[in-house]
Amino acid sequence: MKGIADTEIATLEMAKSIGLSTEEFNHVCRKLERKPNYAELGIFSAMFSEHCSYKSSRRFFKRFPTTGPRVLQGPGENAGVLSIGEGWAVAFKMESHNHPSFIEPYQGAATGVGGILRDVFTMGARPIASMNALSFGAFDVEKARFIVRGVVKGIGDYGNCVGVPTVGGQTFFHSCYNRNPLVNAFTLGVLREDKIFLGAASGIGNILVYTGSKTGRDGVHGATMASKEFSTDKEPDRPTVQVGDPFTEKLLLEATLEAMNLGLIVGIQDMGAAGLTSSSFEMAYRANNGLEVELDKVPMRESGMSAYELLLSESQERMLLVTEPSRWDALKAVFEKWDLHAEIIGKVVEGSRVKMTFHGEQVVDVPVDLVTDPPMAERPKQTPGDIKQRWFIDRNRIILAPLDQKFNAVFEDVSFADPSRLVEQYDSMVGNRTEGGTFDDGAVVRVRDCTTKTLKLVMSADCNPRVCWLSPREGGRRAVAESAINVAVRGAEPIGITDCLNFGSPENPEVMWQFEEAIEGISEACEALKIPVVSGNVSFYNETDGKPIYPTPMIGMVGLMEGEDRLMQSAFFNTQLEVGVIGPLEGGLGGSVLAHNWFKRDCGKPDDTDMSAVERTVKFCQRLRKKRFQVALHDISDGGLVSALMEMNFRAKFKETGIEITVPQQTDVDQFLFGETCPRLLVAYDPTERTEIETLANGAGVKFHPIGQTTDRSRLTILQGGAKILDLDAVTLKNKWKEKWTALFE
Amino acid sequence: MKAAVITFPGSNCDDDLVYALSKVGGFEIAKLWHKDETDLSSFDLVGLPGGFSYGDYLRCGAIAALSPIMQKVKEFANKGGYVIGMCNGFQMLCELGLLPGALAKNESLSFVCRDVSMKVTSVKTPWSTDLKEGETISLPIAHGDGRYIISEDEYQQMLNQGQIVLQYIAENGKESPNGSVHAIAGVCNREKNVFGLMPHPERATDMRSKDGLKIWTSVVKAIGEKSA
Amino acid sequence: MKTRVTIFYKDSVFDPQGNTLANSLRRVGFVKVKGVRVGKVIDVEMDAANKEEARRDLQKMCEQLLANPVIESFKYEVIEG
Amino acid sequence: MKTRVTIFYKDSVFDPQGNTLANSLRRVGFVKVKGVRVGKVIDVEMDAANKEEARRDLQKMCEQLLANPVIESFKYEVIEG
Ligand SMILES: Nc1ncnc2c1ncn2[C@@H]1O[C@H](COP(=O)(O)OP(=O)(O)O)[C@@H](O)[C@H]1O
Ligand SMILES: [Mg+2]
Repeated sequence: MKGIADTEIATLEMAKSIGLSTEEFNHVCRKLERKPNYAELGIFSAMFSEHCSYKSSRRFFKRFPTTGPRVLQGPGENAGVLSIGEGWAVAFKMESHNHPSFIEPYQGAATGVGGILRDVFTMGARPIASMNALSFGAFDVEKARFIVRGVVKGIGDYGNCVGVPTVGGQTFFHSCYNRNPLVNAFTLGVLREDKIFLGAASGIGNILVYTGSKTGRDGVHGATMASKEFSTDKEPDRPTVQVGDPFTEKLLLEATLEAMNLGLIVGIQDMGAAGLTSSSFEMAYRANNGLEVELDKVPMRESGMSAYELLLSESQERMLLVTEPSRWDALKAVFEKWDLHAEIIGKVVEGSRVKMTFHGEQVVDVPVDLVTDPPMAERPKQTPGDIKQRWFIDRNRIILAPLDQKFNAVFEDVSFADPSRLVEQYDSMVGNRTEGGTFDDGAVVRVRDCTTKTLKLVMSADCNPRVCWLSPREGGRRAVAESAINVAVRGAEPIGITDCLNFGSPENPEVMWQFEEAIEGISEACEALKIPVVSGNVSFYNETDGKPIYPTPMIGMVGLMEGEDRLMQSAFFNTQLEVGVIGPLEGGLGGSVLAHNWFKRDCGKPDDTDMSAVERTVKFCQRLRKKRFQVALHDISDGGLVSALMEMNFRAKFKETGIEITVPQQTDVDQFLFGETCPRLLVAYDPTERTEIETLANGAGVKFHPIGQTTDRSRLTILQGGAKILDLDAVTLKNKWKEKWTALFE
Repeated sequence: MKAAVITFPGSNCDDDLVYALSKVGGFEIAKLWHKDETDLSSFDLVGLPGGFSYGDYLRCGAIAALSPIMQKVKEFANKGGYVIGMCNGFQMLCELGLLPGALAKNESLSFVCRDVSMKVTSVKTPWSTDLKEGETISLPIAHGDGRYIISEDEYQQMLNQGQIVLQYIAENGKESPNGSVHAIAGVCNREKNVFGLMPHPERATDMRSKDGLKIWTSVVKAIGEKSA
Repeated sequence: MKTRVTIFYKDSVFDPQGNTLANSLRRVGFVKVKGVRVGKVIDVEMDAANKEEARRDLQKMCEQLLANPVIESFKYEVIEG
Repeated sequence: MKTRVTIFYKDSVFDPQGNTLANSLRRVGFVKVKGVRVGKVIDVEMDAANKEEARRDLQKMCEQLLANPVIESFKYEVIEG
């Protein structure tokens, strides 16, 4: 609100107009033993927002398994940290930038990448790989073009410029995201185990230093906005869009890592959501100290800014750090080398209050924990009344239809497409760490920084929103299972996850039900695989006019492998391979792509993932790699076996590759070809190796059935009882698959 | 042999270049900062790395071309020293005037990163003796502004002088991935001691393709011959 | 008819490119530079019946395609009839 | 002092952005559009003693940094003293 002085005593009306509830306002007044002034009110409004406070979600996080022998830092810091051996560790996290990307796709996505990079390098890690998981509305080229292009270009321009390769991700189209696209960005960095930096303002008498870009009025109240739903009839109050400056980010990255290396930093945190407010209060909170801040010292880009604006600005590429006074000159010199300005804006003091002055007046004086421990919200939950209807699937209408129609229903799905035109806009190789075969299942990045042993990281981001809507618990479970398998098919051991939980409004009891179920599913799956959740993010209020998105608990999985051997890839590597299924021959149609496109709605009850089978499958893949078999491996997920086969075929280097498979006896054709039960894999190998693979499968306790072979006839042929039930030209199919997304970018 | 790799604000392939050179072997590598005004005459090779110097703001490589160290690079090159610029480094060399032509926005208007095939047009340069004329090699590209522009007359002249080192091979019906005149991927100056190219030979020494190595072994040989 | 559209970020929106350029200009000796804003200029050649019509079209083009109203502001003019 | 520099590709250089914009404009109905060229506009705010000095500085800035003579041409003007 313009024209209100920082020191004006706040009223309930003011509080409500910036998003605080009556109870929250009263809580503040009671604890403060007075009414806050306007600047203080801004702090509470931002920090009590869903986005910053996690007030609806925090109590559920207890469910997550967060410990394990590799965990060096679990949830609660800017990023989670896992040990990878040899004294090295990885820090990673995923974060959403959904609302900003809807308002301005390019800048919204770009600043999302900037934010997650800062979260990782503030831990002391050099970012070496990013992924992004994107969910867009129905594929209507004219409407989708603006947003898809903007988002992709925003991610590319930012990540490319900073020089962190984008090596993976997920792209999904569905009408539930028509007005709420999701942009989830993941970054992983490497660091030494004993050089982890935390966001704590430790050491009484230490100085508080501001560096990076100057503060403008951009994004004042961004956090509150991310905690509201959109409505179509009313233009929301839009804060000034934040513009990303990847060049300054790169300077900040280098300067920060250099300063850390020289031992010049005690604690550090980026100014993300709720800017200076959240960074200062959180740093004070983590160290159990107080802070004194002189707001006049904050470098400003615009004139006439108020304390309120300085506190709530979300200008990008800014850092807050704490150091010893004796290090100041050296620290300043490092930042100046990188053309960055650093300024002392305050100091660490005893006690538990943050006090701030502006123009000689005290404008803020509040207890730290009053800001960082906001009242939690108890949200009611309720199972959707129509869940049974959602589970109904009219099998007869599928069974009786001709196979080619069913095939088309799956083939034509827009999410089944060659991602090249999109991913080629990302520099996937900068840093010289990326192995070939990126963008095919898990991405492989070499930890070149470790010279004593060859360590490779494999990453994958996964979530199947259709399954999540039909059964959020299975959705959560399957997101973990699928990402684990994506990592395993490259031969790695899954070691930990980060999550990005995208949901509708927590005030909707059905959304809260989805949320709790999804967390349960994720937790079950992690327990079964013995892997921890080390970081994450929640994005609520992804809904427009009361219509929530499908629950989308995105999982970022990290796997580890050692040694210098041949990589397992998913492409057929010659035309005389045998192909087999690992896992059950049939999969369920509930929540499948076939059901979606056939009935024009998502339906059916997704099969529960057998987590012990997932664990065995992961082991099987690792053994395959250890035995140095040359195989192509690919998981069966969206679109079933047929889609997986085509992908293996289309990714093959040689044009004429074809495939011929036979539906095994007593097997339901639809469930064989289009079922999506997890875990199922395809494996292709030289026929002479069949018995050994069989032995390995038996030993690992996974099922294995040969179903066909690759050919040099460039046809996709499916036989049943000796008769061809489908026989299509693979080159035509491949060209269509390649061209599907082209129009989005022209 | 001594190699200097210069870091500009926003360079992000400087470490990749250091890695590649260490892979090639035999180099003592110094990382220099763009504000250094070190005399370069003790070096055998100077590398201008890829990346986004100054965020690629205004024009790629334009602001970096005004960095203090660039006068030293010019002196070094004018005395016959070997200078290579990859991607952003190539853009800087054109902006500096050490190489002819200029690099403009890709015709597709998109950034493009992938492995591409190119043909070796001239082996009569210190950078390409280990390659075979007409041979096809694969190197990664990753750029948004790689459309090389030069007049037809200059092109002919450069071709005759053996200055056109690499040219993209048509793929998917497109003559080049960026719209370069005559699909040019890399060029030398008239004296051949300065080489600029959009592809990344420093990203092709081990994992993806090893074709980049030959560029480095070529110049190592040239350095050896020069000092012999 | 020759027309020209100029588009800049709105004044309230940070212009990183202009900022970096201003710093660079000062560094290479143009110390009197106080600030720089970088925008786009789009020259549109069209067959309009008259200036009025041209302006009407330009307004629509800017709104629909040329400018992004969330962060940019635009101006247009007919340069030559 | 407010000054403005405009920079375009030379006519001999293909302008893909202008080309794409012209096609898009025609596609969405502005059929009278004959051609589009896209350039950069750089507004430089400076403390020059007078217009003469400003112009001298602008000329130097363009030559040294703002434009690349191989592919671009530039113009500058003092907008407001
Ligand atoms: N869904 C989640 N699962 C696990 N940890 C979470 C989750 N959501 C948030 N966290 C943790 O809570 C902390 C605060 O998260 P967040 O507010 O997103 O960070 P930031 O302040 O950088 O935006 C982080 O350490 C994050 O890892
Ligand atoms: Mg953070």
